[in-house]
Amino acid sequence: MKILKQAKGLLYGLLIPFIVYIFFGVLRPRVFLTGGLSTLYTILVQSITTCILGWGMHFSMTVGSLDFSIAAEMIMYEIIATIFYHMGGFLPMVLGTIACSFLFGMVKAFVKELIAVKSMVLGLALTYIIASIGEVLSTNRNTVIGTDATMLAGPPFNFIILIGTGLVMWYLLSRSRFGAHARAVGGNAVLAKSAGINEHVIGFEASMVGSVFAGIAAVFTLSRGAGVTAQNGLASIGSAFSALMCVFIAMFIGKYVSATVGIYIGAVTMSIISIGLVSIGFDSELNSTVTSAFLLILMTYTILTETRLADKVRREVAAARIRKDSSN
Amino acid sequence: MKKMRKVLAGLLTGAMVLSMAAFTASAEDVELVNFKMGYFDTGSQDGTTVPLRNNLVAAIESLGAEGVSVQPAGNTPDDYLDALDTLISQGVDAIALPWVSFMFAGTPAAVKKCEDAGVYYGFYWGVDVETLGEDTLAFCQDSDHFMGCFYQQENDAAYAAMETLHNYGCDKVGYIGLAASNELQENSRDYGVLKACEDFGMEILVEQRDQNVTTTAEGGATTVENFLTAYPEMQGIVIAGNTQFVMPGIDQVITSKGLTDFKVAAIDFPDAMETYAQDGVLVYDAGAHVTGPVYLTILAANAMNGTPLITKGQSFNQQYIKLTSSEEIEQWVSIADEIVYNTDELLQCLQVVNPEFDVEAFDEMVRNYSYADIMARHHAE
Amino acid sequence: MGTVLLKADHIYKSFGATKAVVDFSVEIMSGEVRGFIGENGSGKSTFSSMVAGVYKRDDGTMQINGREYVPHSTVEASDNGIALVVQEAGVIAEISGACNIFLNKESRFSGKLGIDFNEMNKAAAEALKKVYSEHVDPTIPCSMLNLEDRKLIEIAKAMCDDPQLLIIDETSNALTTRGREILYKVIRDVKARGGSVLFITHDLDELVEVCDSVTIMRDGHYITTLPKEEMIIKRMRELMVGREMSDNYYRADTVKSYEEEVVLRADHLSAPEINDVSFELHKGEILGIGGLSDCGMHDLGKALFGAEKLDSGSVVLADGSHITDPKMAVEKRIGYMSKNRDTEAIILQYPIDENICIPSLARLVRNGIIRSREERELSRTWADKLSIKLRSIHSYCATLSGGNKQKVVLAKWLGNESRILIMDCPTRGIDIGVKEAIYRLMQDLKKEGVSIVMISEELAELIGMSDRIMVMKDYSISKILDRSADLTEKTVIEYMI
Amino acid sequence: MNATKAENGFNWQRMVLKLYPFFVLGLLLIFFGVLTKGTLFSSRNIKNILESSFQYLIGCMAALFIFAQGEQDFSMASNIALSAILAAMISKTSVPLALVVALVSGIAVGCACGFLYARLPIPVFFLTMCIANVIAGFLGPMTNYQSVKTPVSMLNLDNTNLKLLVAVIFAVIIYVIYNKTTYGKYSRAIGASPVVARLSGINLSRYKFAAFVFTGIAAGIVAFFSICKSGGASKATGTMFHFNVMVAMALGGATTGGPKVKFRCAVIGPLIISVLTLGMNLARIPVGMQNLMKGVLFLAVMVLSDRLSRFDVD
Repeated sequence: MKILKQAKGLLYGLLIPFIVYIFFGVLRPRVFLTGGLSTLYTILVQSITTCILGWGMHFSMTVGSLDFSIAAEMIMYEIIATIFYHMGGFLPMVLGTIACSFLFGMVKAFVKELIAVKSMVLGLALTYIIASIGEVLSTNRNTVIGTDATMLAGPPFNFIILIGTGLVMWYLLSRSRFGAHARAVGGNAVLAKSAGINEHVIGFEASMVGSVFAGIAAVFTLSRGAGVTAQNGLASIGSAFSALMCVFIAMFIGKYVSATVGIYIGAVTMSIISIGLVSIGFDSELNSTVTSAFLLILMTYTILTETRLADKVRREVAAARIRKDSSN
Repeated sequence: MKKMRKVLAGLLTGAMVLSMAAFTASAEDVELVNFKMGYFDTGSQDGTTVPLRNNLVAAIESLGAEGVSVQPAGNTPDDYLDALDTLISQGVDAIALPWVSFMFAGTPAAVKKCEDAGVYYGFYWGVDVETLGEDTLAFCQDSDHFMGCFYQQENDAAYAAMETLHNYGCDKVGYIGLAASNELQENSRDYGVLKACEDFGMEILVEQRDQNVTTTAEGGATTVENFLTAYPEMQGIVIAGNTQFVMPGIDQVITSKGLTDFKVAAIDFPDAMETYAQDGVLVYDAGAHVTGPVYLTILAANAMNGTPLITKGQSFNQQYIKLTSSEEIEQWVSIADEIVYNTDELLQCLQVVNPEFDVEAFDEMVRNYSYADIMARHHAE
Repeated sequence: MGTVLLKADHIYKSFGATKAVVDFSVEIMSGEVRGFIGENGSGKSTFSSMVAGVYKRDDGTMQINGREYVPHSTVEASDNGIALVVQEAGVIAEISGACNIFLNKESRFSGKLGIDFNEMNKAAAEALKKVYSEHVDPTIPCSMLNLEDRKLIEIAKAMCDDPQLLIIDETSNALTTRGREILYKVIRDVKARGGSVLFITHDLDELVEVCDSVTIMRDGHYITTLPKEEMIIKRMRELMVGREMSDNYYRADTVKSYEEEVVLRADHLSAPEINDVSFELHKGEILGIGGLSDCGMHDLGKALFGAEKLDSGSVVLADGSHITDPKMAVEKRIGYMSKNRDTEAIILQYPIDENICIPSLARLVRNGIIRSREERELSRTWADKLSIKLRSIHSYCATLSGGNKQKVVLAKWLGNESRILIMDCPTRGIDIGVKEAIYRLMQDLKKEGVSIVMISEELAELIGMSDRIMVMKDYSISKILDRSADLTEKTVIEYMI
Repeated sequence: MNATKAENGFNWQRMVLKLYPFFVLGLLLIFFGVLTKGTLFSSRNIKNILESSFQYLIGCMAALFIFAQGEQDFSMASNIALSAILAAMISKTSVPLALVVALVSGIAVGCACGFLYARLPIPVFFLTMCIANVIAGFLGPMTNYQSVKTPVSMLNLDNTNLKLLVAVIFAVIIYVIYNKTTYGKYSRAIGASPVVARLSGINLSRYKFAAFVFTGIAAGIVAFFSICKSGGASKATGTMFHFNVMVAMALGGATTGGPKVKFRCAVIGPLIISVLTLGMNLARIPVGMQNLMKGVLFLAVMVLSDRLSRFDVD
C-alpha cells in the first residue's frame, strides 16, 4: 500500500516539470518531442550540479540559517581539484577534493556555530573570504584539467554521482537521526532542547553536509567544464540563488514527494525552462524571471490555503466544546 | 607562401630596430623621469588578463615608472569611476583605461575626470578615436593629455574567424559573446560576424550573451549542450568574448560527443589552447592583444620625459595574433608566457634615449606586433 | 497501599521575588492517583515541573523508590520512569506525530539501513492505540491536527515507555469529552499497572471521579491531603481558598457603585470562542468577568478591543462608533492589558520609555514631529507615579521583575489617558506588594470615572474588586452577580463549573 | 521617586555601546591613515570617500525602516536599474523631468513591493527577491541589451559637493522621520514585536507599506545620480546594491530588527566600507588579499556588534 501512495505522490510531483516540458514541446516540437530523448538526457545531466547544491543547502535552511556561501565554496573546491589533478591525476583529484571539503567544512561549520549570528550577512562575509581564498589558490596556476580526468561528466558516471549523492541525501533526510533532529530544531528549538537535542551540534552537522555536497558538486562541475576560474567578491551568488529556487520548488511539492526527489525535480524544471528559452531564441537570463514569477504564485497559494486550514481547525474544536457541554 | 612573407617581414623590421639601437647613446647615461602609471586590476586569473598584467608590470619597470593599481569594488560603470577617482587621488601621471569596462556607460565621464585631473590617459581594448562618440570627443578631441585609442580590427578578426569556419564547411553556427555594445559600430566583432554571414551565406542560429552563464567553464558546457539540443543542425560556434571562461567546457562537450567536424573559432586566447587545437575543435583564434597598456606606458614615458610622440590623441591599430592552424597555435603557446618587449627594446622607444624614434616608428612597431616579430626580436639566433 | 514511590522533603523554589514553593513535603505511594489542587499561583505546577526535570529545585530532597533523584532534563526524568504532560503546547507542529513521540529516541528503530521510520510510525500507532487514540494519524505533521489530537500525541509520548509516575498538569481543559474519557482510561491503566499518577486540575468533579486522594496547596505551602472518603467538593473549596480575607486587600465598600451612563455596549457578540454575548459597561464601573480559563472570557476581552475578528455582533461606544480594530480602540481611549504579558502586552527587548509611549505617540505629534522632551516627560511622570523600580528609563523591560513589568503596561495605557481599561488577569504571577498597589490604583481610577473590565481566574479578586461579576461558561454568560457583602466564592463557582 | 537617580549610574556603559560603530570607523581611519602615511586624509581622498559612499548612504538611510522592522528588501537593485533606464530615456528631452521619472518609477516599484508585503503573508526576502528577478527579466529586452545614453551636460551634475548637499538634506529628513515621527518609532516596535505593536494600536500594513516607499525614493535618487555620474544606464546599473546595503548596515551595528537599528548605523556603515575599500587600494594591498580582509573584517564587526548588543542596556 505504501508503495502505491509514494508512486501516486511521485506522479503529482512530476506534474510541474511535465507541464513545463509540454509547454516548450508545443513551441519547439522538433527539440522536445521528436528529438526528445537527447534533450531529456541533456536536461537530466545539466540539473545535477544545481540539484547537489540544493541538497547541500536543504539542511542548513531547515535549521533556519540561510547560507549563500556554498556556491563560492564549490568554486574553491574546483580550484583545489585542479591542483590535485596536476599533482597526481584523476584519483587524487576526486579523493583529495572530497577530503578537503570535509576539512574545510569542519572549520567553516565551527566558525559558523561559534559566531552563532542568525543572519544572511554571515553567509555574505563567508562568501567574500572563501572567494578570495579561491583567488589566492588559483594565482598563476593552470586551472584546467585534461580529458583523462573528465570521465565523471559522461555516462554512466554522471548518473552514478547523482544517484550516489541522492542515496546519501535520502539516508540523511529520511533514515537518519540527524535528519529528524534537524527538522525538530527547525520547528521549535526550545522544545527540541528540552528533549535533549543540542542545537549547535545539529547546526554544525547541517553546515558539514553542505560543505561535503559542495565538494561533490565541485568534482562533477569540474569534470563537465574541464576548467575553472576564480570569481571574486559576491560574483558566485548567482548559482546559490538557482539552488535556492530548487529548494523552494521542493517545498511546494513536499506534500507529494520527499525533499530528496523534490529538489531534483526542481532542478530539472529549471533546466527545462533554460533549454526551452534558448530553443525559442530568448535570453536565458529570463530563466530566473520565469521561475521567480512561478514561485511567487505557488507560495501565495500554499500560504493562503494553510491559514484557512488553521482557522477551520480552531472553529471545529470550539464547536465540539459547545456540543459536549450542552449534552451533559 | 603567405607564411613565408610574414616571416620575412618580421626579420626586416627586427633588423631595422636593432640597427637603430647601434647609433644611439646607450641607455645608462640618460636620467629617466620617474612617473606613476595607473591601471585597473580586478585580480582575475583568466588566460587573457594574466599576460596583460605581466606585460604591463614589466614595461612599467623597464621605463623607470612606478605602477599604481586599483581594484574596482564591483563591475558596474560607477565602481570603475570610483576606482578612477582613487587612481587620480594617488597622484598618478598617466592612466591606462579599459574601454570595455566603460563601454556601457561612463566613457565621457571617465575622460572628463582625467582631463580635469590633468593626467595622461588613453584607451586600450577599445575602438578608434572617431567611434568614441562626440560626447567623449568634446572633452578629449584637442587635448594634449589624451594619448589616443589602441584598437584592434575587431571586425577583421571576427570576419577571419567566420571565414575559417566557412572553409571547414561549417555554415550554420552558434554565437557566444558579450552583451551587445551600443549601435552596431563598423569596427566591432558583431559587425564582422554579420558581414561574413552575408559574404559566405552563413547563418547565426542562436546567440548566448547571458554573463551569468558565459563566465564559467560549466556554463560553456551547458551552452553548447543547449545549442546542440535546440539546433541539431548546428555545425560550429563562433565565440566573440569570454573565450577564456567557456572554452574548456565547450571542448569537453564536443570531444565527448565525438563531433569531429564541429569547429569552433574564437577571439581572445584561453589557457591550454594547444589541447583544444589538437582535439581538432579550435580551428582559429585571434588574441594576445595584451600590449595595449604597454604602448600607453611608452607614450606616457615619452610625454613625461619631455619628448611627447604625439600632440593630439590618435588611433593606433593594434594587431591580433591570428592563429589559423594547430601548428601555429602550438608555436604561439611555446612563447605565450614571454614578455613581448624586453627592457632594451622599450628604452629604444624613448626619444630621450633614441632620438630617431618618432610616432611613425611607434606606429610601425604597433602594426608589426606578430608572432614573427617576436621570434625575430627574441629568438633570432 | 504499596511502597512509597515519590518522597519529597522541604522543597523550596522561587522565581525572583515570587516564592512559588515554600517548605513543601509530600509522599506519593505506588499504585495511587493523587490529585493536586490550589488556586493559580499556588505552586502546584511549579512542584510538578520540578519532579519532571523542567525546573531545578532551590532546596530540599527528592527520592524515587528510596533512591536519591536529581533530574536535570525531561529526558533524565523519563529515564527514571517519570513523564509529564504540560498545559501549553508540548508538540513540535512541523514534524509528524511519530517523530514527536520518539523525539531523541529515534535510535531505538535503527535497522540495517539507518532508522526505519515505518517501524517508528507503527510503534507510534501502537503507542496511540495504547492510549485509546487510534483515530490520530501519527504520520502527518502535527500542524494538520487539531488541539485535542496534539494533546493525545503528548499523552501517547508520555505513556509509550510505561512510566512509573505520570504527571498530568491541567491538560483536561484542552480536551473535549472524548479526550477526557481517554485520559481517565489511561489513568486507570497506569494505576492497574502499579504506577502512580499526579493529576492537577481545576475541575473538582473530575477530581473526585478519578483520584484516590488529593493534596491541597495554597500560596506555595502544603495545606493537607484528603483521602477518598473525605474528598467533598464543598470542603475542598474551603481549604483551597480558605485564607483569611485581609480586609484592606480589596475594596472596603460592599455595594456596587457606578454611574448610569453606558460607556460601552457589547451587542450579541459571536466568534469561534464567543457565543452570543451581550452586556453593558457603565462609567466608573469595575465589571468583573470570571470563569474557567477556557470559557471564552479571554477571547471576549480581545474582541472588545477589536483584536479578535467577530463573526457577528458589534462593540458599540457611547458616541455610537463600532470598534473594529485595535488602532481605533486606542484612538477611542481604550486600553487592553493582555493575559500573556511578555508576548502580547509589553516588548521585552525594548526600552521602558518607548514601551510606555507607543500608544500615545499618535497623540504627541505636533505638526508631524514628536518632541523627545514630551516623550521623556510622559514616560518619566508615569514611571514615577506608579513607582516602577528601574535602573534607567532607557533600559530594556526584560531587566524588570514581573510586578514592574505590569506597572509598565499600566503606565502605557494610563499614559494614553484611557477611559476604558480591559484588564486580562491583571495580577497573574505578581507578588502581593504590587498586587495591592494595582488594586488601590483600580479604585482611584474608578473614582476618576474610568471604566474597567477585569477578566480574572482568581475568585477572591473578582469578589473583592468588581461592582458586578459576569460569570461565563462555555463561551456564553451564565450569570451576572451584583457586588454584596455576603457574596462568597462558593456561589460564584456554582455558575462557573 | 528613584527613577532619575539610578539613571546616571549607567551613562558610561551606555555611552560605550552607543558609540561603538564610531570606534570601528575611527580605528579604520587611524590604521589606514598610518599605513598610507596620511595620504588617506588628503582633501581629494576625503572627496573620494564621500563620492563612493554616496549611493550607499542614501540606500542605507532609506532602508532603516525596513531593517527596523527586521526585514530585507532585495528589490532595490532592480528598482535602481529600472528607474535609471527610464530616467536615461527621458533625460534626452529634459533633465529635471528625468529626476521626476526616476523618483516616480522608484516609488512605484516600492509601492508595489509594499502593497504585496502588507497583504501577502510571504517572508519578505523571498517576495522581494522574486520581484527583483521579474523586473530584471524585462530590463534586457526593454533596452535590447544595450545602454541608454544621457546627454553629456548631465555630467556636471555629478560633482561631489552637490551630492554631499543632497546626502545631508536627505540625512536630516530621514533623521527627523526616523527619530522624531511615528514612522521610525513604529517600525522599531514592529521589528521588536509585531504582536505587541498591533495590540498597541499600530496599523501594521500602513507602516510596512511606508517602509517600501522610503526605499523606492532612495532607489529613484540613486538611479538619477548614477546616470549623471556614468552618463548612461543599463541592466548592470545597481547590481549587488542590496547586498552592499545589508553588509553596510551590519557593519553599522544593525544585524537584527528592533531598537538596535539606529540612524547612525546607516551613516557609519557605508563610510566604513568606503574607507576600507579606498584605504586598501591606497595602501596597495595586493588585490587577492583585499577581499579576504573585507570578509574577515565583516565577520569581526558582526560578532562584535552581536555580542555587545546582548548586554546592551540601551
